[in-house]
Amino acid sequence: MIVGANPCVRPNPGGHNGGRHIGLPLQNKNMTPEEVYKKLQEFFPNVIFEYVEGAKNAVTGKTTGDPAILVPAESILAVCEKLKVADGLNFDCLSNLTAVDRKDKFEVVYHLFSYQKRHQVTLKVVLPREDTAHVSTVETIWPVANWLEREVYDLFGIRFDGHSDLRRIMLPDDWVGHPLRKDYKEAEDYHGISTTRPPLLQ
Amino acid sequence: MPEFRTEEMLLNMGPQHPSTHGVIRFVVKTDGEVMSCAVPDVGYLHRSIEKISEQATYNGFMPWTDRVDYLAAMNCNVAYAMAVEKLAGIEIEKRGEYLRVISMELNRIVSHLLSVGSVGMDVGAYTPFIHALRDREKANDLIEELCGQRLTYNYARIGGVSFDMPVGWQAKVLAYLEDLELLMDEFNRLITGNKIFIKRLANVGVITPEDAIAYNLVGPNLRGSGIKYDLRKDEPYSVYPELDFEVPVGRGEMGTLGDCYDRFVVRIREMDQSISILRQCFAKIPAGEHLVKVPKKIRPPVGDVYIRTESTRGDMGVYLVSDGSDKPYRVKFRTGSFTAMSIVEKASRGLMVADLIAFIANLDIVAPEIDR
Amino acid sequence: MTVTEYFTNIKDTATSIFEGMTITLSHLVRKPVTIQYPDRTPRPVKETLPDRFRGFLKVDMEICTACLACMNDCPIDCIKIVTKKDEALKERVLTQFDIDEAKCMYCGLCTEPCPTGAIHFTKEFEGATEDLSSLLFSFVPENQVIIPYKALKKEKEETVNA
Amino acid sequence: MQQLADKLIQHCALLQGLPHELTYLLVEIVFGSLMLMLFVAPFAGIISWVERRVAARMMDRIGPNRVGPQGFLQWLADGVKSLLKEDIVPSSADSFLFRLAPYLVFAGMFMAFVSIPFTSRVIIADLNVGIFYIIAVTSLVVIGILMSGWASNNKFSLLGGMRSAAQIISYEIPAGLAILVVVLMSGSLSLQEIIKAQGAHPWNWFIFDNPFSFCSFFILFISSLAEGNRTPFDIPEAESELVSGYSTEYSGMRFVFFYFEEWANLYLIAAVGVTLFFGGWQIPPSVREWAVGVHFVLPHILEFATFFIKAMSLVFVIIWIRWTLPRLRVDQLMAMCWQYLIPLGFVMVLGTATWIVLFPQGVPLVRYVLFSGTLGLFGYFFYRVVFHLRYTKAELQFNPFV
Repeated sequence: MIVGANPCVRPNPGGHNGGRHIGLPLQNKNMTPEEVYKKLQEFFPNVIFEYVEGAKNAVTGKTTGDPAILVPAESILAVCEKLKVADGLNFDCLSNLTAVDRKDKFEVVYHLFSYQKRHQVTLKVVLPREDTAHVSTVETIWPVANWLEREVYDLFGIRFDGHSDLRRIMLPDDWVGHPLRKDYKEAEDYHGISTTRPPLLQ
Repeated sequence: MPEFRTEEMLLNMGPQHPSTHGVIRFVVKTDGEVMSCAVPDVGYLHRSIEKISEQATYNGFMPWTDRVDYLAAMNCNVAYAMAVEKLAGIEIEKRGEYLRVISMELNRIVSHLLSVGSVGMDVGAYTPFIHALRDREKANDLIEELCGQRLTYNYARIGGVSFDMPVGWQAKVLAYLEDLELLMDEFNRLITGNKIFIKRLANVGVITPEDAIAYNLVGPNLRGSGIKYDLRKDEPYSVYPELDFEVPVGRGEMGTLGDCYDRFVVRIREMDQSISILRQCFAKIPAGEHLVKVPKKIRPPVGDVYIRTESTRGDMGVYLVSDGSDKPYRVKFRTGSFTAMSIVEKASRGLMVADLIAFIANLDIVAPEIDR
Repeated sequence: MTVTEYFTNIKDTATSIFEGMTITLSHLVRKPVTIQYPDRTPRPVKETLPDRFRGFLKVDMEICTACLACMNDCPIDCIKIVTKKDEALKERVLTQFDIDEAKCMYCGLCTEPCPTGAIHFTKEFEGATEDLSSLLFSFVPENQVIIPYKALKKEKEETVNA
Repeated sequence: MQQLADKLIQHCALLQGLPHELTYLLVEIVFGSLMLMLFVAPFAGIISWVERRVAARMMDRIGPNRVGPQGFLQWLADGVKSLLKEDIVPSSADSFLFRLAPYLVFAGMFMAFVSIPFTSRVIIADLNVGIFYIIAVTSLVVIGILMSGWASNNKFSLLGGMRSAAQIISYEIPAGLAILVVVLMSGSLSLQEIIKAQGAHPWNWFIFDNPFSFCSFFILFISSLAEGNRTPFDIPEAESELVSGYSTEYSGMRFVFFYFEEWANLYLIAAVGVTLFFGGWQIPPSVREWAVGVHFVLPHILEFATFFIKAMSLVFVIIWIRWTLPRLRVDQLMAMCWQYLIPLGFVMVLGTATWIVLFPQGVPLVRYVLFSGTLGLFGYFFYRVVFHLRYTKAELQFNPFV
């Protein structure tokens, strides 16, 4: 009698009912990145996009890496807006935003995903490798970008124009340098605390 | 009636606080008990794992992936291994895949047990927490027998897993699962159906499905908001397509859809599914090699790959960039706790101080996973 | 709140508390699961550990081939092996084999490539110490040299000769 | 107590020279201190051990078992440790209030022991407003807690203090209403009179007198839990939210005072409950006659044992509840008080008054039905306990001392 009062006690036949599948089932979706690229070029005839093939295995020749679409820095906001709202694209989720220091340039990488259409695309923005490197924020489109961009700012020093709260997130506010840059040198100490330990191995 | 003039108080919760689940700080603006907002401050556990990856070899980086999410190290191991395998074009044998799934699902049980237990503890029920830990320890023992460690497993390898199952291990796990089902029933009777507990969680910290997607919540937090999306089912990897299981979602049973209770119940039910997956795996596991031969120095082609796996805290993304050398050029972990944390500021408005604790516990945040 | 809800709330609270209390009471007569480490365990804890347990590293110098595979595979460089050509013996000898167990993260990557299983884990896990340097394990005694194990080579030669 | 003092004055020449009031005061002080040292302090300590052991077993652990036999002397070790600890007063705290607060908390609890009956004769002061006095002096605890919360100059402490004040003051109302029910039935405020108005047999206790008094007990019990800051009403301490609430900044001996109060308070809650609803020290008349025949102290021992066992059972229940339930939120706590307990309390008072008017002699049948109903509930309870043990195929160990 009392067991009935507890909703969660097994057997729980209703466990998988309810809830909603957003969008279509797996099999009827999917726009390949190449199709997304073509669609984008249609939407923005004046912007020069570039489609980069994924990495290929030297022996088998099979594509193993992800293809990407290079987007000029100045049009990233407009492109993202379009990608989110345009019918058939519906990239409603910013899965990941990060950056790569290529030594001669910065790459800001956006991994977009659509719950409605179940497809995925990688956007890349190439920035000059300077301390003043900056790109427009996409926080207004996907709120999650707020934190992801703060992380990129903190670890790479790339600024995001229009960001509402561009502070360091991982490191203390008075930290010098951006650790994920390839030329970053760790300071000897932080506020007088040594960052190294004498090695035991001689 | 004249308006009372009240003063806002700034409460600094953490970095050392009993229930911030690691070293996290919340700057809480409260008016009495009601908060106007809680601003999370993370980074106290930043160990620059992504920077370390630039100096380690592909194989040598594996132990660090344990430290990304110490409660679900197996899932991180496998996620990283899958990224490298995908980029390098390595295919692993079925037995290796099954062993990975077995270890990941066992790890999911371990992680969820701690999560649901600590929700109980944070709302003041200590006994269920200890009971959950008791059951978790037994699972830890099993994992220890499989791979030699209780927390930092380092079990997956590029090309499979490091060890095959020990003799008699399968029977032990199956016996444990039998026990676990009964003990989870007891756990549910003790706490999940408790009226006070329901009252504490229902209608608290409601995250709408739209918000959940906008803030990129993943895993049980996303499903708690009623969105039926599980990478194991919807974008299956490894041997998940061969396994039959359900995806539990929140239904707003005790209050609003997407409240803390929904997220809690999703985890409880996911454990049931994991138990079922484990049983199927043991029934289906084929003979074969657990580890395929891979070159000693792995050199994936120049390029990048982004893979997503369903870790216990949801969608764990690994972004791997290779420059053709034997060391990763860049590895980025996109973790569930990081995005879950970013919604705290928005979702905590108007909650009470006690609710914040329940809310954070329910998002199943693991501090090292946020900071990496 | 309707009247029914009001009384349902009271009823639900009472029944769920009743149920909860039966469970906690039932635990009073159950066997505790506590292991009273370290002094009141039925068997020493070390004996209860599984075979694959990763405790301190140990090197069996008699079968070490000085191939340096463990040193090269260690992700945090906590193993240091030095070899030199000994003029008197006319062969390569080990002069140093140190493991910094304070730095070791017990990942097991060094044991996997070892051709003879010389480097292996023990079940020793009690590493608490007041002095970090006591966790530096040296397997070659000071001012001595050890000749690496060459059985594999020998066996090969023998099979070739045969 | 006065008789005792009078006797002393008669027999002791030295005391005859003193004014009588001074003698009374001396006797009170001596007895008060004796009670503190011989009963309350060890009792609070032992309760802390019991609580830890019970909690441990409910969690499948063992609990303290190293100091003394089965860890029984753990409380002494903890006490001595706390005594030797550094006494810290935060630099920005209000030093005077910070130091004063623990004593107020302690005094509020300890003063109530004055009118708690142990046997039919052993009571420090059988006040004719006994129960009223207890309600009054325990309110002192609120001031102490609020003071400690404020004086600590710590926001967590302040929140804890405010929560505590709101909680204790609110819950005094349903507690008062439930006590009113007993006062209505017994027609007296004196605790000894209230006990004497009940019988030795369970069905003669006030709790089984009528359905309203039955419910009143639960209202009183819940309210006392809240007043004693016990789970599920431990929101002023709430480790997971407020670190340790009002006692966050305290250390050493002052910290012990708070916990001393908490555990001694357990006995107080139980003793009041037993006095009001469970027949206090009443033993059956036949047993009493037999005992008087053996030795004149024996009935007192039996009475004390009866009272103590009843009180300890209630203490156990309080501990047991703590390790079962989660904690309420502050608004739910208030809602529970104002929406549920207080309206129900009024219904119980009115119901009891009506019952007394309708059946001045009581209804034996109702008493028997309530009593047997409770027994039935216990039966079902133990059926469920056995069910859980069987369901999880638990390994049993009945020995409480592992």
